[in-house]
Amino acid sequence: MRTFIGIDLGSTTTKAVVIDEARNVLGRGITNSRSNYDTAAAIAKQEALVNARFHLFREALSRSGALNGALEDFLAQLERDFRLEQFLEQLGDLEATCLRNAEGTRFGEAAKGVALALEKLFALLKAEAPEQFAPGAKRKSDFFRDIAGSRYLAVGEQVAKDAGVRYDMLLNVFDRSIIEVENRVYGESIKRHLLAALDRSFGFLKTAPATRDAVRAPIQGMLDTALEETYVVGTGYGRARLPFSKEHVRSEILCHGLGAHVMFPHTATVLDIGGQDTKAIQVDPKGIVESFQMNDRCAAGCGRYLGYIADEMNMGLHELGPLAMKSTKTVRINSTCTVFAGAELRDRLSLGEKREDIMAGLHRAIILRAMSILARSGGIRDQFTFTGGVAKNEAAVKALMELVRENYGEVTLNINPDSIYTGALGGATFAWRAVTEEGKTAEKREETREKAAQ
Amino acid sequence: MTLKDIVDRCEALFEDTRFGAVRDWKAAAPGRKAIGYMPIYVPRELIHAAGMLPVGIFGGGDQLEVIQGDAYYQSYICRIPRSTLELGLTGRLDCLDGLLFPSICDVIRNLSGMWQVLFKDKYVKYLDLPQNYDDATGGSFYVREMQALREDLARLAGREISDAALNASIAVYNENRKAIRELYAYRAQKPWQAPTSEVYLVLRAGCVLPPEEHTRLVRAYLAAADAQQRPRRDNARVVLTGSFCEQPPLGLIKSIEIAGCYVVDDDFQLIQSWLLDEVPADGDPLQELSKAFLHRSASTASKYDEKKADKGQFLLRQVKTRGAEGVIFAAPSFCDPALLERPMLQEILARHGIPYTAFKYAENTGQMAPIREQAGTFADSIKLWSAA
Amino acid sequence: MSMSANPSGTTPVRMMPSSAAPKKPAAPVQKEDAMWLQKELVNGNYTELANARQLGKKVSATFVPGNLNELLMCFDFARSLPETNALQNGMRKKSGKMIMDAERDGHSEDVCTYVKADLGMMLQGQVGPTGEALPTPDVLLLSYTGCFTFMKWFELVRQKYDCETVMLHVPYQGEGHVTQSMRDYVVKQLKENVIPTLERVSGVRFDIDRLRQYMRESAKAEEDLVWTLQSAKRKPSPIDGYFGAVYYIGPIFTAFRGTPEATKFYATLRAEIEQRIRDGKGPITPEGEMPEEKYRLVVEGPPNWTSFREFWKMFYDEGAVVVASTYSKVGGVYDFGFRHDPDHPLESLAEYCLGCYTNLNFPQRIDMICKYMDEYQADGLLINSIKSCNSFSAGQLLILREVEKRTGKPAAFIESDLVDPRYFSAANIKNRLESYFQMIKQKRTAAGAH
Amino acid sequence: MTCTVGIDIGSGVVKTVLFDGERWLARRCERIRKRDNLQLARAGYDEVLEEAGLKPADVAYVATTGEGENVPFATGHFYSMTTHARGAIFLNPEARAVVDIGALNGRAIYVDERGKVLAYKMTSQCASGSGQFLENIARYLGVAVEEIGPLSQAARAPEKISSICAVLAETDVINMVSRGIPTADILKGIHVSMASRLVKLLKVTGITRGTVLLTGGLALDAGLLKALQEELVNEKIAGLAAMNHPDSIYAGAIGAALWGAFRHDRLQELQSRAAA
Ligand SMILES: Nc1ncnc2c1ncn2[C@@H]1O[C@H](COP(=O)(O)OP(=O)(O)O)[C@@H](O)[C@H]1O
Ligand SMILES: Nc1ncnc2c1ncn2[C@@H]1O[C@H](COP(=O)(O)OP(=O)(O)O)[C@@H](O)[C@H]1O
Ligand code: SF4
Ligand code: SF4
Ligand code: SF4
Repeated sequence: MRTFIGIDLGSTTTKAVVIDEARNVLGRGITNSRSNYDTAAAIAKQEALVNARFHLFREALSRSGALNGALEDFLAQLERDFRLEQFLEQLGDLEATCLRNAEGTRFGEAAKGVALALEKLFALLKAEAPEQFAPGAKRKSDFFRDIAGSRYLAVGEQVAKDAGVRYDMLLNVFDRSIIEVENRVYGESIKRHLLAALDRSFGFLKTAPATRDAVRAPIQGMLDTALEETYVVGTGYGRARLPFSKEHVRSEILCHGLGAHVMFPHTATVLDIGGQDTKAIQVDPKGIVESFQMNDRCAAGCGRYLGYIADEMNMGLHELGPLAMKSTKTVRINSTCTVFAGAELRDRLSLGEKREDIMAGLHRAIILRAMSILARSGGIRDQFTFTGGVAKNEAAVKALMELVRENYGEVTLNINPDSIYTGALGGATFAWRAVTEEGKTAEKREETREKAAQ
Repeated sequence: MTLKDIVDRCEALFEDTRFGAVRDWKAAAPGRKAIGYMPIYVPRELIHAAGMLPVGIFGGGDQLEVIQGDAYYQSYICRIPRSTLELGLTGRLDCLDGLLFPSICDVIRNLSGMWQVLFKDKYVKYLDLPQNYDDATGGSFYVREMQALREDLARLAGREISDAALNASIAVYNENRKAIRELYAYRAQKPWQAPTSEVYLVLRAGCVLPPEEHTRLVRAYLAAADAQQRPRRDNARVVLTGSFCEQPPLGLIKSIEIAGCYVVDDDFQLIQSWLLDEVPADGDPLQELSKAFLHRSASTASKYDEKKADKGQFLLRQVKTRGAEGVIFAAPSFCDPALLERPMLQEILARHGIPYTAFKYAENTGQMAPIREQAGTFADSIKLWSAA
Repeated sequence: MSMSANPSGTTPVRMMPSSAAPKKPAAPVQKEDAMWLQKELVNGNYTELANARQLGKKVSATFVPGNLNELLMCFDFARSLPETNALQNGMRKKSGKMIMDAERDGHSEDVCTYVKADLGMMLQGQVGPTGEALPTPDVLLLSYTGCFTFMKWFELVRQKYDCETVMLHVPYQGEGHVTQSMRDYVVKQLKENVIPTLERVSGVRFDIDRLRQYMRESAKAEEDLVWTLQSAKRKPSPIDGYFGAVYYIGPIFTAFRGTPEATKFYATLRAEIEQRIRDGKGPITPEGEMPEEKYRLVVEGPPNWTSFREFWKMFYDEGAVVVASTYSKVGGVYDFGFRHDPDHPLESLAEYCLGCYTNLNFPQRIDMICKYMDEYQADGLLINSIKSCNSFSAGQLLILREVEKRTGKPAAFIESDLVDPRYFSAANIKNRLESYFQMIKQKRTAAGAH
Repeated sequence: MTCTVGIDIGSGVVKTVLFDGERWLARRCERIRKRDNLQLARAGYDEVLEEAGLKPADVAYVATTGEGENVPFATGHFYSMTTHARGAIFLNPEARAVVDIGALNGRAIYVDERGKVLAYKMTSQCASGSGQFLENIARYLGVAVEEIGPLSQAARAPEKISSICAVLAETDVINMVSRGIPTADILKGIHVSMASRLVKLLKVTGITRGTVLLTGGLALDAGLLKALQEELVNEKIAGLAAMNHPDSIYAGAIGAALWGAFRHDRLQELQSRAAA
């Protein structure tokens, strides 16, 4: 089937969205942006295509009615098992890379001890992996680097102590190995993982053999259907580095405007807070951008700020919002300089302020900056759509709602759970338009490159 | 009133970004008007003589959340214009019937035009100040500027402003200036009795109170402060300079004191002390005000020094007469006048062997650790080596 | 802010000759004339400055906005313009080091980089942009039209070199017009302070008829300059009113206004543009003819000098032409009728100073831009906000809002600096410009569709 | 004997030293790593006493420095530039300038032969040249702190970081990695940027000749030292020679202990004078 893909190469995350000819969203994929933009784009796209297949399974299975009623549970389990398969492969890869990196003279006499400790450590990690993907388990992040990293650090401290090697050494091996592993594209193993996951799920859910076949057939069918990448549009901060020609690249402003319009057709004002920039965009009823403003060269108060704070607090990004929601008192934070965020935090803590109150203050400070950029672009008009990674953060959303009400009265605020994909959705829509409205075809050169990446 | 009452009252006035005191004053009698002014070199006597309340606007401090103001200013421009705009755009300055912008820098100058665009129904005046100090040239230009202001204010007030009324106002402000001079002299003598964080607040109350009341308040503070014995610390005596326009947060002033410095002279909100002595209250009032500005006013980075030899003389005099051991240059970030002036003054201090240190702030600076470290090291070096 | 006669830096010649369309070999002679003249003017000035001491000439320094070139010529000064030196050093990529040196000498990172580039040049031994040493000025004529930083700048120079300084305080048009009181004040200062000081320093007696004669020349050149800048009202525009205009305003904004050479330069320039119009050509760029005019813009704010070429390229690569700019008015606003008037020499000098772009108040600046948007049929306004320059930058975002509101045309905002290479982020600016152009295009397609 | 303790609470590390006059008795150095710095200070204090076999009553003066203004058992506090200056003179009596690179700010201090601070300058708010930044980038590049120096020294074509902002500089680095710039060249690039800032600070203090001693944790980073030495040559201030000392990280704590002793004597003297 023909698909249209948008890839948004952001400063912190890379997102991809796949849509079909009827402009239905088939799949979404995300990965952290990394040093190699090609890889990041390839991985995000691959994730989106995997996600699209799950979407197609759902459609096929609900048509066949093989699971009547248990479909959602089954698919959720299948997805978890699929992730687990992926995770285990990457973990194995990481182990091999770590061992290789621990060799040689770098650690001198300690090298042996480090290797032993690593084996011990990875055995533990593998053993606990299924637990992390069990139903209801909470993960710190969706990215391998973060999941594996946080467990590695947690388990590693004890292992190091027991093995009598320096914890620093284990950290060091991890730091240098993770980059190699996360830059690997596991395209060829998807099918294998899916089939393995299917067996796992059947086992876990104790599916009856007859049902197994009824389920396996449509899934196998879908796996064999080719997803044709009819047209790809790239956008985002790193778009200039995408291996696309100019024809296939759109400014992220246009993509965010259009994406928000597609999600919420009555959108007039769009706020996007990404990793390194904050954008305020005004769109007309057709999704066409009328004006936009971005933060100036200072990166204060953007998403990365939360990243620094999370590092400083030794927490996951997902956890910041919930902590701030516990606040009972407002602490005013004036500087949103990302670099000094940690210092400000320590300063406040030493003055006896509570962590949750400081966190709430930090979130408000970010949103205050965003409010200024919105005001710069012409203010907030009804309806107002909040997109970008920070829209996932409930404390940021709360602060935004308060400030919008204080400054503009009642305004409809749209937030889509998939708001981080807004730019990519806009890109995919542009791709669709290019083919269906402008009659364009993808360029040969690019097609072959895309294939190679797959 | 006890010392605490006075300081608390001043602090409440200082923290009130809605200018309740001004609103109350206007509500007390029908038809009263208030005219705001931005930093330094404003002949408040004219406003007072028109029967109006002069109100000093020094930005929003560190408690005001600035949204709209930031929408109009890039990150490399100082804070005071943006928080002032915020005050205006959020209706906090509705109690003012007009706003004066004296000529001290490009930022304030441009703000005057922005005010004209954004607040079309308010009286706005850009008050040019001569950089030529000849009575017949710069002086007559300044008198004409003041005359234009006088006529505008008369129109607003619906009555003429007579010379007699002006002279009476000059006398009122002479009293106020005198009280403030006494306060500064007292602090220089016993800085532990009148900490700068308090003196600052008392001074700041003068921005929103009628001058007569403020004079009484200053005197009351002086009496109360002197009546209470406070511990004297082993602190270094410093002159603080560069803060004539955008004001540092109170926490910063406190931090300097905590770090071991007694501020014995400063140029905070200079409007309160820019005229150095009495203005004759029995002559041609505009001429006298002009002469006072041209020949007997505090110098700042916004005023031209006619000769190389004039540069820094005012600061040197402050150091000498107040018995200071060093100078702290505390200027607002991105303040071109203060920051361009600084190297010249430093060179002169160095020539006279007067130690100095320098840092920048913003009215909403939240992090005091670097400030304490720099002020503290400065105090340490003066203290540890003073006897050596 | 200021101007240069030759901002193309070290390779000025590539500029104008490229206008010579390969197919029409007859035209280039005149164009090379203009170029040759301009280059000769600039180099001649630096040589004159370098040799001023030997020639027994006194040296003056003054600023571009509100410069009293005709008056200074009456006293035979060799004329230096520190802003021009700074920008020339910027284009030759020398300013970064000078700024760092000034900062090491105690200057704040926050303040105007023109000042720091100038002071940094002094610290490096006063070697000018062309490699010739510049003399210490004998007099600093401090007319601080439109900017307070000028005042500090010359105080700093005086502190270092102990030069004689003479202040000409030009009041600001706070209420949007020039009053008699302002005019009187400026004229009085000219008579009582400026002229006597210049006489004393130069040893030359003031001759008002000489002044009148220079002003007659000025007015002629001004006429041709205005014609050239206004030629951009045509579609397609034969010139670029920002990047290109920087070359055109060079002589008249600096040491040449009032000289017959300048008059000749502008006559030659005009003839050239007339030819371009006859040939139906668009502006020339460093890479040759501009193929198609896709976007017409008005620009507010000075350009960036350290990456001038790269910056310009971002425009012509996308087919964007600047049809009018406020920067091409910093050294004098002539397009609303003002000309130097030999019949009222001192009053006319006062009028000139009072009318410079940065001496206008905000309502005036906004009116002027809206007028340009309309008369030059622009698609939008672009603001290049300069970190250094409060005089331009403080409040530009209000200009943006108001112009958008009044004209209904989209505006965009980018940031850079004049001569500090640290503040030119090419990726950042390109990103915004691309988004802006794509937005205009999208709007246009949408408008065409209904 | 006059025993004094100096405690330097940094943003990354707590350093504690015990002195008897000018004689070094014990030392402790503990990374904070999200722990409570006041508790670490207390632990360090207890440990140095234990090592020297002393009781709290034997200590004449406990001096804090750094972020230690709130240590309840301290006798007095000195500000960090005061203490680094004194500590540097103790470690190397030739030192006339001290460059201290902490986790967030860099400082240049001009001192005389007695450790008196003549002038100083700190980096301002916007700083990508901080220790923290270097550490973040090293982690991103997969390099251990100890390896930074040797790697940087092996660089061939250092890639300069132009951004003034650490966030944007981080992106610069990511771009460099994607362009295939070797790790060594990136690290050296950061070192060069930091060195250029530090030399700028030094120049502002007005010093022109003598020994510059690096203090603080980054003093041990040989790559930074080398970059600094090169930058001094580049900037033609050959009169300054930069070096470090194996105990550089303790400079602040040492200075605190020594100033503590000085103040102790002074106070005693005043007391006896008051008694008389
Ligand atoms: N679950 C989450 N909770 C809170 N913040 C998040 C979450 N996920 C992402 N973010 C924030 O979103 C930012 C990335 O947003 P994104 O729109 O992807 O930016 P970019 O396009 O610049 O990469 C991160 O810096 C992070 O602060
Ligand atoms: N051998 C080393 N090489 C490079 N950096 C080091 C080394 N040892 C410690 N550091 C760095 O020194 C820093 C701590 O220095 P310190 O001066 O104690 O800072 P602070 O006083 O701010 O805690 C840490 O950020 C650490 O990364
Ligand atoms: S260091 Fe902080 S203040 Fe400076 S540009 Fe970066 S985020 Fe902004
Ligand atoms: S702080 Fe300085 S630059 Fe800002 S408005 Fe005041 S004088 Fe002008
Ligand atoms: S502030 Fe602007 S006008 Fe003034 S000297 Fe600097 S660049 Fe020129």
